[in-house]
Amino acid sequence: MSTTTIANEEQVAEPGGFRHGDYLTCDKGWKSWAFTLDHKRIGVMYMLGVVFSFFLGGMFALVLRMELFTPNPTIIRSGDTYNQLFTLHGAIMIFLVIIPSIPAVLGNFVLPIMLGAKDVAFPRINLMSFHLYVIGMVMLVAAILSGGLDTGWTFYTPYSTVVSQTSVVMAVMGAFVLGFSSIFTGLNFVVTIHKMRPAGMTFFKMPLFLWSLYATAIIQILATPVLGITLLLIVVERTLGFGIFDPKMGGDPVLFQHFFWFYSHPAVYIMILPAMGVISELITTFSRRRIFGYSFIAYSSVLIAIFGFLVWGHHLFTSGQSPVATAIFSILTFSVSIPSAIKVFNWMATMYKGSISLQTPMLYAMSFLFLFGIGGLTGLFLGMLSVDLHLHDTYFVVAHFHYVMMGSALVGFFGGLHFWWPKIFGRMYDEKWGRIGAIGIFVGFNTCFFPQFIAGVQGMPRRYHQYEEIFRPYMVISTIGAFILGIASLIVFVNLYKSLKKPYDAPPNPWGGATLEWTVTSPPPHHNFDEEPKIYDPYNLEAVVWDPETRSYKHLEGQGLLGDGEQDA
Amino acid sequence: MSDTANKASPHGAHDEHGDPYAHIHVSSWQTLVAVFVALVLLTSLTVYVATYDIGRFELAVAMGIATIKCALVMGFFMHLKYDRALNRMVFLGSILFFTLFLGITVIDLDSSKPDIESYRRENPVKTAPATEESKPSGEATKPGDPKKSGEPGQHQKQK
Amino acid sequence: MSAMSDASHGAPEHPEHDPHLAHHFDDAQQQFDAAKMGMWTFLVTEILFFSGLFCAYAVYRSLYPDLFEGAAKYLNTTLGAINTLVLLFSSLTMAWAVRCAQLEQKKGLILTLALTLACAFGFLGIKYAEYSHKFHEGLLPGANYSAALHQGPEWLEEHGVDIHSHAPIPEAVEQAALAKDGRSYGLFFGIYFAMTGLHGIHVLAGIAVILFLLIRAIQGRIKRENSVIVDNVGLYWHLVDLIWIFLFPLLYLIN
Amino acid sequence: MSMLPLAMIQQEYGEGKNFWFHAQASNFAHEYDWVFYFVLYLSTFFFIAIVATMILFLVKYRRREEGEAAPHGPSHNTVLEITWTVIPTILVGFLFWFGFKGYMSQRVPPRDSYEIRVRSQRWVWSFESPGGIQSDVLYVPKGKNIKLRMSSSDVIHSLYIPAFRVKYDIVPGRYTQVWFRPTMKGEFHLFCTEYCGKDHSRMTTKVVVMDSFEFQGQLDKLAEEATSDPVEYGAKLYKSKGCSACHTLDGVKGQGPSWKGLFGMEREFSNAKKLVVDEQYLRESIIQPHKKLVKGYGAVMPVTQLKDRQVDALIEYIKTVK
Repeated sequence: MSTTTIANEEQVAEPGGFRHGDYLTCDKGWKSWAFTLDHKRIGVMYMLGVVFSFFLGGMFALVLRMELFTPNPTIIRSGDTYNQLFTLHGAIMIFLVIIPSIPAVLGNFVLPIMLGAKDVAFPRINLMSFHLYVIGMVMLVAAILSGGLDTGWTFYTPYSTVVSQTSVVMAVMGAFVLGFSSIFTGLNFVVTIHKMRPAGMTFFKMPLFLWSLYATAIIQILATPVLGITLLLIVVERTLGFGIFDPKMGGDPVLFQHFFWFYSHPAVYIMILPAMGVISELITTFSRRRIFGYSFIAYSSVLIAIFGFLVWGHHLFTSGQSPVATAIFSILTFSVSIPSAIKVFNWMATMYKGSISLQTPMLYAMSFLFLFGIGGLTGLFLGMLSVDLHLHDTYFVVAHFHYVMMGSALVGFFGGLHFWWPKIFGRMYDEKWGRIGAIGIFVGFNTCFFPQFIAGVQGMPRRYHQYEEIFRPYMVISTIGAFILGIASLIVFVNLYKSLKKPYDAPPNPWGGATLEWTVTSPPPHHNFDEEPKIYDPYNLEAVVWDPETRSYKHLEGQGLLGDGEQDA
Repeated sequence: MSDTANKASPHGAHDEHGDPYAHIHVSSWQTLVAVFVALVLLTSLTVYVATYDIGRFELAVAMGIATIKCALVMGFFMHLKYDRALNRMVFLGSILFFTLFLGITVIDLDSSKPDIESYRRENPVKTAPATEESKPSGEATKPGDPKKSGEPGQHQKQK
Repeated sequence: MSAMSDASHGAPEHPEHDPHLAHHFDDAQQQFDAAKMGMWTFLVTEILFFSGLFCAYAVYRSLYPDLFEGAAKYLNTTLGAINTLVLLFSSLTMAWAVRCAQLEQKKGLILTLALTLACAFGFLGIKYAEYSHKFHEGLLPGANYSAALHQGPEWLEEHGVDIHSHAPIPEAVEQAALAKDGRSYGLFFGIYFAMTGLHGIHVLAGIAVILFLLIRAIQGRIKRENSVIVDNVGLYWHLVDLIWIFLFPLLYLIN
Repeated sequence: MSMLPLAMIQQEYGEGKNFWFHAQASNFAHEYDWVFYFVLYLSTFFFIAIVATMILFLVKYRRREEGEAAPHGPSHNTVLEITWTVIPTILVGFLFWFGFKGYMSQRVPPRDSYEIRVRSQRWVWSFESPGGIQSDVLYVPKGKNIKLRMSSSDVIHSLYIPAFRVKYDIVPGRYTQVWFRPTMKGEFHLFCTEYCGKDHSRMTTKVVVMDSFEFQGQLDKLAEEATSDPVEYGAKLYKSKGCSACHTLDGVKGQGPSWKGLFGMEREFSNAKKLVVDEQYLRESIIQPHKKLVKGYGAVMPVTQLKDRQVDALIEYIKTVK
């Protein structure tokens, strides 16, 4: 495998119509991006969409936090405006940022290369998935411009169907389209992982990131359609008055909640599972140790995916769900905590006796362990039936899911982004500012959300525009934290953006990863591999050694190969 | 029932002739027609059974027949009988999650029945909800029913 | 995992010039397997898409059995049964079309696809008749359930509804169109229109893809090598049929 | 309902209040807090253990030189894996049991409970004692089992009394219930915790716990109030029944038309018909708000559960708004 650090600049036309060179420069013009079938380019475009949406949703969050600095209305005068802002913050962050973040951005980019395949199984469907994402994003933004949305991202009926005066139909159709985008990504990943693995790359030799993407894809395929039908029913209720969830017609709002959470609880695992996969890669690479308990981590991903389907009812503990169902869901909810704990313990064990380097991605990984620890353990409170009766729909819940969804999933995404950034763009970012950004996010995040746990236990309900004086101290600290978080995010992305100004300077393997994407050039060639890839053991880090000459790691000749290749070596 | 109408083997590795499309399975037309006849007969049966009042087994019988029809279509028309085990698993998996979703939801709402029924009993609706508003004629503003509107609560009767 | 065996073949000398093989696949079998698995996975999403409606149906039928019994009387069982047979026949022709495509019988393929298409239109035609009848009677979903029958004989006469052609007898109309507690049948018709409407949209989509196949078949562009498209469209069409197999007894055959 | 007079509620944060919790003002509070602390200490223990191990490893096994060779170490240990699977499983089993027990005791009200009917609509609470006396503040006698039978006429609301540690959603189309036994005299917050629209955060009121003698006196006072001057009563209802959220008194257009000078005014409806506002029309609009919609307004007004006398009082009051 070539170890050139600078990619081919001259472009030589090939008989097949493809030009030589890396995937960034092989073709020019906006059409070569907008209609590309290359999974890497699709991943990069997804990244732009996700980062744009992250800042959009983040702006809404900062305005909200500013309003909550004082108990009574200040900058947002009307309750309606406040409601629209928190709804849009939630809807954008969930549908446009966290759900596509890791699978569609990092997964799309890395999955085929890690697997040793030339592309995903259905490149056209992959492109369509991205186009649907753009359409969905446009529709959501159109909904914001044409009357907003004030239903909460949960769209609870009958509020969303009979009462709300905002453009619910447009927003719901946007989310519907985004759902299809997510389904197509998942479908592609499942088929790719099943059918495109080269010789030697068996299921149990796959990198754990792929296992987690596989588990995620299963959820995307099985759960998202249910969201689709739920949203369609909202549309027909609003436009044609179907009445399936309208109590006046005999419909039942609790049924809607079952529908909604049958998707939206597993959706939490769509967000967190890929992040866990990223963390597995980060910890093993930066500890330079074979991952501890590979099969336990792999199985725990699949277990989480499956158990994740059985726990949706814990969002309904206080919603009029019957005690029978409530008890079942409580038991099952606790069962999800076991595989999560297994993962955490195995990550710790991987660090044991390692050679740990606290570079930026590893800082994010450690940050993940800390935040996921809090997010996961506070889940125990909410899973306990009696405790949940008091905490449900308070700021405790707000803090809990931010710890899991932002603190864990997004920090996982940031970690992954920094990890694969040199691979994606062929440039190294500034390490010092990278670390400052990571620490800033950690500090800002905890300052913002930890006080909310206390406010919640004290009884502050969520989605409150104005609140009682006693909650003021917590809200003030929280707002300060939100701004630290905002500034830190800005630092992170400015730092990453600045690296793009430089010429290519990233070696193929700057961190010492043993998975296949580190064996190709940075950025990778157009077809991922210039020749038939050699399939390496993703966790045999002893076969990867530092080469001071190229300031890069490389596989020792013929070592750490898998399957058929092993006999050749 | 081996219906391979040409030399292709059901599935698996390339055969000796090196035909790269040897994995394609072809069903015989006799099988297809036989399945169709069975489906028509089962449809008649389910319509016939429905004309009798068999009480609580009605749904079970209808669903039983539908499931058999479903199995026939899947097995032969959709070639699932000859397809890879993986595709069978994919399909069965979807049925499993379908059942979970439906099962738990029904269990829950079924046990909420008393709360819903007592509410409906104590808050009956006097007229069909839409009649006041979506009557095509403009009767709504006709000052002909003053007493009616004086009654407390058209939708929510006072206890 | 059967998938492992096919992946392990590797492809050192795959045929370079097979025009039906995409560049990122090793061989025809891998491409075929991927396409089939992709389609099956897509069908899974379809099944779960419909599962919501089945779930709503099950919940409300168990909550309000009388409402379902009363309302289902307004559906025409004969038309439902005929439509079932039409769809079953179209499934047969579709399955046959797959066989023709695999054996490269061009004429047979065109004929069977055309027959399938005709059945699909027939199904929608009958559905149209059923729908317009219901619109006319005011048997509409949810809040729009104006239940023309409920309006009493004068109203019906005024709007030119021939009450004698429909099931309920005139003196009982007031009660007939409402459930025991005075609530309307709107909920049932909400579910009815949601289920059959969504199914109808799938039939429309089916028509589009079968039409596409038919054009390709006439152009002679369907070969054994790419017959997997016909196979996959067939799988979709059979799923549409399967859903109807369940919808028919659930909606039309309630006693 | 505007913000509550906060000074009156300070008492809640006196006795029994600490860093985490409010006063323990109901029979559930004591046991609830015990369970909460149990999980809190358990989680804190595990959290500290994990973070301490993490920091220890980060320091002890830090990379000492660039390009260090990958160290060799264990990559699996089944005994260890089973240990850290089984121990958490047992622990969460206990947690489930504690939670389930507490939950069941909250869900099943004792037979001798004093039943108060709770009606909720955007964005007001209405409480009705068995004798039919209504109030917008929840008055309850100390030491008695109270059962709230709740319903909603528009969207989902949720009744939450932090000091009692009780909460339950109020779902339109069915009854839901909560029960508790107040153990401390005083005034406590009552929040709506299910998002219900514009004034969700103002859908708050208070619970007043009195001893049974005072409680009886309060009921008598409320009964008397209801039979006083209708205009005064109407003005009170205007605030307490939530009319004020949409209808202003100063001519400014809200979600509904202003009441200023309404009586005797000519209105144009969405179907282009016109009518002069009289008592007949007002009564109809209050009871069936969607029957005639004034041009330019949506069908947003909730159907209320007012009694005849209350409707009369409101009409009398509207007549006086000039």
